[in-house]
Amino acid sequence: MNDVSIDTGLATATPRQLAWQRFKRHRLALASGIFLLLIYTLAFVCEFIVPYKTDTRNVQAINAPPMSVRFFDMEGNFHLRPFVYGYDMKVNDDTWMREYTDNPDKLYPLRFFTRGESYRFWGFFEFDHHLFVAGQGGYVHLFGTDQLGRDLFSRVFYGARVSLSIGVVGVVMTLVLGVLFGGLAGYLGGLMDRAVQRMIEVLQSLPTLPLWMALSASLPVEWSSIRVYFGVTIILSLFGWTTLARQVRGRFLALREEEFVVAARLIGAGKLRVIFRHMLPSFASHIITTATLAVPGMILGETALSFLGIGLRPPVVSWGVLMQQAQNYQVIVMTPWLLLPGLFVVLTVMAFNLMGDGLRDAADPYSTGGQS
Amino acid sequence: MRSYVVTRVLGMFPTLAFISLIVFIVIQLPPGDIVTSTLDRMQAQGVEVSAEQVQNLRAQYNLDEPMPIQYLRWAGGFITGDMGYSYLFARPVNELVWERLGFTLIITISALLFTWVVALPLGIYTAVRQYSIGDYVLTTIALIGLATPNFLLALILMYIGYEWFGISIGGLFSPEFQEVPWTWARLRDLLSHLWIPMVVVGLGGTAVTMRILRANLLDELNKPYVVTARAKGVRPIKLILKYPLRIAINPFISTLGLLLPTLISGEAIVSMVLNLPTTGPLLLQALLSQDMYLAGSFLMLLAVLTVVGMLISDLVLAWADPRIRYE
Amino acid sequence: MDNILQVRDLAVDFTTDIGITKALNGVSFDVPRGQVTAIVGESGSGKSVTANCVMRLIQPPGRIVSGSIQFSPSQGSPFDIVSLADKDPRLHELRGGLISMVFQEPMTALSPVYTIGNQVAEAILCHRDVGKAVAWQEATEMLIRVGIEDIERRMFMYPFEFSGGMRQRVVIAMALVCNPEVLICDEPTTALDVTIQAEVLTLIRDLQHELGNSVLFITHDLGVVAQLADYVVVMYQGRVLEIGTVRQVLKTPMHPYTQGLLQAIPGLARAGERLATIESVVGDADITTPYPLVKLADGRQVSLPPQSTPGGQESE
Amino acid sequence: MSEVLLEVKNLCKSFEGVVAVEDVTFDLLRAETLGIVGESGSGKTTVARCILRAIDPDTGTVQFNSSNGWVYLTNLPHRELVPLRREMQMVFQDPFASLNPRMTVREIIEEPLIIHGERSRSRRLDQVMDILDRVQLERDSLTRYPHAFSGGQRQRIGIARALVLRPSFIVCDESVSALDVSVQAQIINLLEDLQRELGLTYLFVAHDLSVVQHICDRVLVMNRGRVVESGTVTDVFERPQENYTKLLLSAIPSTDPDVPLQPLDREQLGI
Repeated sequence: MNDVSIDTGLATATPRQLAWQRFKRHRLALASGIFLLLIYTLAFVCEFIVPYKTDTRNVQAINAPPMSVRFFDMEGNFHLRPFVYGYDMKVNDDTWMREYTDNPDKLYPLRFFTRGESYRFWGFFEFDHHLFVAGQGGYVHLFGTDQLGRDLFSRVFYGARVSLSIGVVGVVMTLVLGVLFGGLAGYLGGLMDRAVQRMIEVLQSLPTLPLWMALSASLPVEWSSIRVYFGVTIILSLFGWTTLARQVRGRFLALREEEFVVAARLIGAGKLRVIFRHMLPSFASHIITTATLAVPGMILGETALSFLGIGLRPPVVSWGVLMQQAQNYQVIVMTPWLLLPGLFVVLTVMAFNLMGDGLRDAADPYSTGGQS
Repeated sequence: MRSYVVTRVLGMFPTLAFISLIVFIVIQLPPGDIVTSTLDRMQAQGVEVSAEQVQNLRAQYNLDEPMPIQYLRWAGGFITGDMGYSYLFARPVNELVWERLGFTLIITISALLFTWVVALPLGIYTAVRQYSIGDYVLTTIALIGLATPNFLLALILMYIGYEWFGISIGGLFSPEFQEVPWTWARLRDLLSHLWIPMVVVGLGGTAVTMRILRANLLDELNKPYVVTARAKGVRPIKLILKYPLRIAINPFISTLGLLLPTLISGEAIVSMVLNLPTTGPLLLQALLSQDMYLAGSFLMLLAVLTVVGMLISDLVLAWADPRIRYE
Repeated sequence: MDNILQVRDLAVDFTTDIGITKALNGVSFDVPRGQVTAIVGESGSGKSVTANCVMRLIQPPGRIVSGSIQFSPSQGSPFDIVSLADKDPRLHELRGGLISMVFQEPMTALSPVYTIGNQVAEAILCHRDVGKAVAWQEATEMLIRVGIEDIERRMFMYPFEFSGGMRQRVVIAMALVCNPEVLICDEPTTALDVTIQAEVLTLIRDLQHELGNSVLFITHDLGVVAQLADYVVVMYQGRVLEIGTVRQVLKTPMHPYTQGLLQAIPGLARAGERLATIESVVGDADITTPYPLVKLADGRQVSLPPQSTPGGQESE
Repeated sequence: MSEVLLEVKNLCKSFEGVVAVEDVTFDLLRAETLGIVGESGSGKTTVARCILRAIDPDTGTVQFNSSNGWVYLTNLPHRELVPLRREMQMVFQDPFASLNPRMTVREIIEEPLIIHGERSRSRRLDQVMDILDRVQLERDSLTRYPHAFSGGQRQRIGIARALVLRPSFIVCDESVSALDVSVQAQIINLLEDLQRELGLTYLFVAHDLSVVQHICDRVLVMNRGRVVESGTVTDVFERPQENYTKLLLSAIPSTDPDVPLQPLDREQLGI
């Protein structure tokens, strides 16, 4: 208790501003946050971002490798407008495989913010502008194509919309369950507390994936895509809430004894006021952190289930569904770019973990509050 | 200590009873049952089945009894070691389960050992050399390891194995050892195949464990008892090993139990990618064809495995931490 | 004169997010051999930092910027503790061997997972080439000496089975078991109840008389100072304000801060009156200015107000 | 003059089977300061918290002489306690933990007024300003958060929050024991000034005997949940009757080097 106040700049800063300052110091966490913001935005407007729809097939390019965007052509001439080369396909006589090379005669310039395939944005209104399309009747496949000639770049971003949203929707459900049960256990105590504790113990001692598998397998085949989507999300959150509930319960019990909470009760504050004005703000930051760290689990869960063929099913496109195409090593050896959705999974999950770490450090109001 | 062990062991049984109920409900969830799926198959082949035959079939599988009876029959059988009959394979579940469970256990335990052997020294290193280049490199690798779904890792290893070394990775045995009785040669063959699933399954856990250990150790490093020991003149390496590590390892032991469900989950999916003869692929098959006894027994056995694993980790923790032992 | 420790111009910085805090700002004082020297000050005065410097326990973000601590053991040549390399064998010999330390929190100063016997005997094994049996035997004797009863059983018990006062006795035994030349006590009784504090203080006083080692005692409690110390160093905001014998400092304090501190203590003598505060005593004067340290004829350092500096004395 | 404000009778409280307070009985007079001293685990804090119903006692009664006559605090449902909170408040020990870190000083001091139905913003602000002056805090403190203050300043904020409702009775639960001596002196002076100006009654819980000696009129000595001795400060401190009190007093180190510490022996006293 040093009897010297901190310099005035910090003195009037709100706890939230202080937390933001601390968060900004974590460069990696900040970068992750920006990355996530970017990829969520792209996924949100993916119809516009990508040149094709998920089921558009290019029969000239079956299992074609990724293209590179160029400014210099093969003669070394500079082009102001970036372009791609079309494919030159040849069937290998020994292996019967299609092999693609760049075709210098098919030079397709990229045109930006221009008309292409028409689509219904979020299924609502018809539109046909895209961020970029290939000009001169050509095609562009930045990530290559699959065995049906569908553009992987387009599918990855459509898949991002599904996979990323499943993470968030799942976490919201987890939050509801976790805060509800944790709060009830912490606030009511006694029998309720014991029941919830027992439930958590049982759920935590089950191997999740096999159980997810069993539950997913029970989703009726005839269900629509949207119902399967929510079915899978519910399954994922059904076993994920236990960690959060434990934390909420623990924080609840600890906070109930905090002096400032006792002080609030003693000035006559009612239960609701104590909970919402004094207790919830104190662990909201913890809840946000936990939620951030829980999103990756959801994304990984969806990916795993869909990969096994018991989660989301085509024609829905998600990262897991996309990975399903790369299930054995023959496919991977021939078309390794089909693993690209995996890269997005890894990057996203890493970003969530890093941001969660940064949030956790920033959440503690006194971590650099001026005491030793 | 003895009373702790007794209460802990006794407490396991209600948990298992609960779990069996959950498992039973889960496997009853899919619409239809083995009879309807058999009927579908028969009808697809053009065989007509009369209502009477259906009734007989149901009676034969005890599917006409009320649910609680079915549950008790299943659970009771489970306790006496009779896990029912797999319709899919037309064999008793017992025959199908044990060998596969054995392999699951081998992979899980070796992955656990791998996790510890790798995570322990690296976790200590990253904590003691906080913010060094080594810390950054290892922490980054751990982060990537944490973010990589293990089936993706398996796929990548397969790709690397084929592209760079020209070998096909997968299975637990070479073809010539696939269906022969156990010999030393077969065991060696198993070990030469085992390392890949071990690494793949264990890597995610290793990353988690390393991060937890690092965080725990950093928490402990400046605790008063460590300062006291340093002031007492305990030499640096012994100081770390004897004081903060001993305490940092305690929560770590209890996460060991929680690691098991994760490892078993990872094993299930990796086995499908690598085509290993373990419980995972069979469970999936059983689930898809609604072979209820087979799927239920697998789920239940995996659950028993984790509950026992958690019990062991709790007992080890009690042994390691006198504060628990003496309560 | 015979000083076992001579601290000169010690400066320590702590680098935090807000900026650099000068925890110590040119601290100089002596610890005479075989006597009890107390450093007294309020929180933030730097008294604990000073103690940690002597043991070289300052860890990042803290850093010893400058200064020296000359240590003169009864055998061997004197050396400067500050300039010892981290791997210098003398540093290891110093910690726990020549100088040992008792900390504030008896509840957390012992590892909860090892027995009392183990932790006390370890101190011996760290510094002397003796077998485990000998170490155990000597640990037992030391624990008896600090007043632990029922020793055969207690040696095998864990710290959490002991009360706070008992634990502090164990920590003291652990510190004394290698017969160090200097014992540093960092607020060893602050966390204890007043009755237990009295027992522990008596114990430290008796052991010091008996063993004759030098004691550096850190505290914020002037009562404790009065009962235990021969010499007193008054610290405030990283500086030494006043030095003198316990009677000089407590009965005829010269520095206004020390005067304020003494008058701020509540007690029956002034019941009903308003307590003096530092501000009311010091007024507008700058209390961070230390009085110059002066070496007296007998070699002791004391501080004197500027106007009364005796001519001819070599000032520090 | 010596009107009774509070009457505690046969108060008992156990936590999970461990007795914390056993059969505690005493009266508190208006405008006096009653101290409760004891070592850790003596039950002194539990008594204080039971009186304000921060904890519900097991048995026993607490009667309070409120502005509407005598009430039994112990029987009252929590809902009916709310209006009484205007008249009795608490100042806590830990100046760091007792203030909500997410509220500004203004929000902290204003909250009791809001709860007790003061609707006018300007009247609330006036009262907050007034109390701020009384506890000698700068007016520009209002928009700051607790993290910007030192321990002593925070304790002033805590006192302001307790006083803003103009209570007649304040429980000080180790309110100065976490403070440095120089800051402690300021807070003690402040508490005494406020008592004179506002006619406050204090129940002062502390383990530091010299603080109690300075500030209190009467004192209760507690040991293991029971009151072992009570009386005026002068009587208890100068002519202690009970062995436990003698033990406590003998353990205080004097700041005079010529008065040696000679603590009594627990076993010889038979405690």
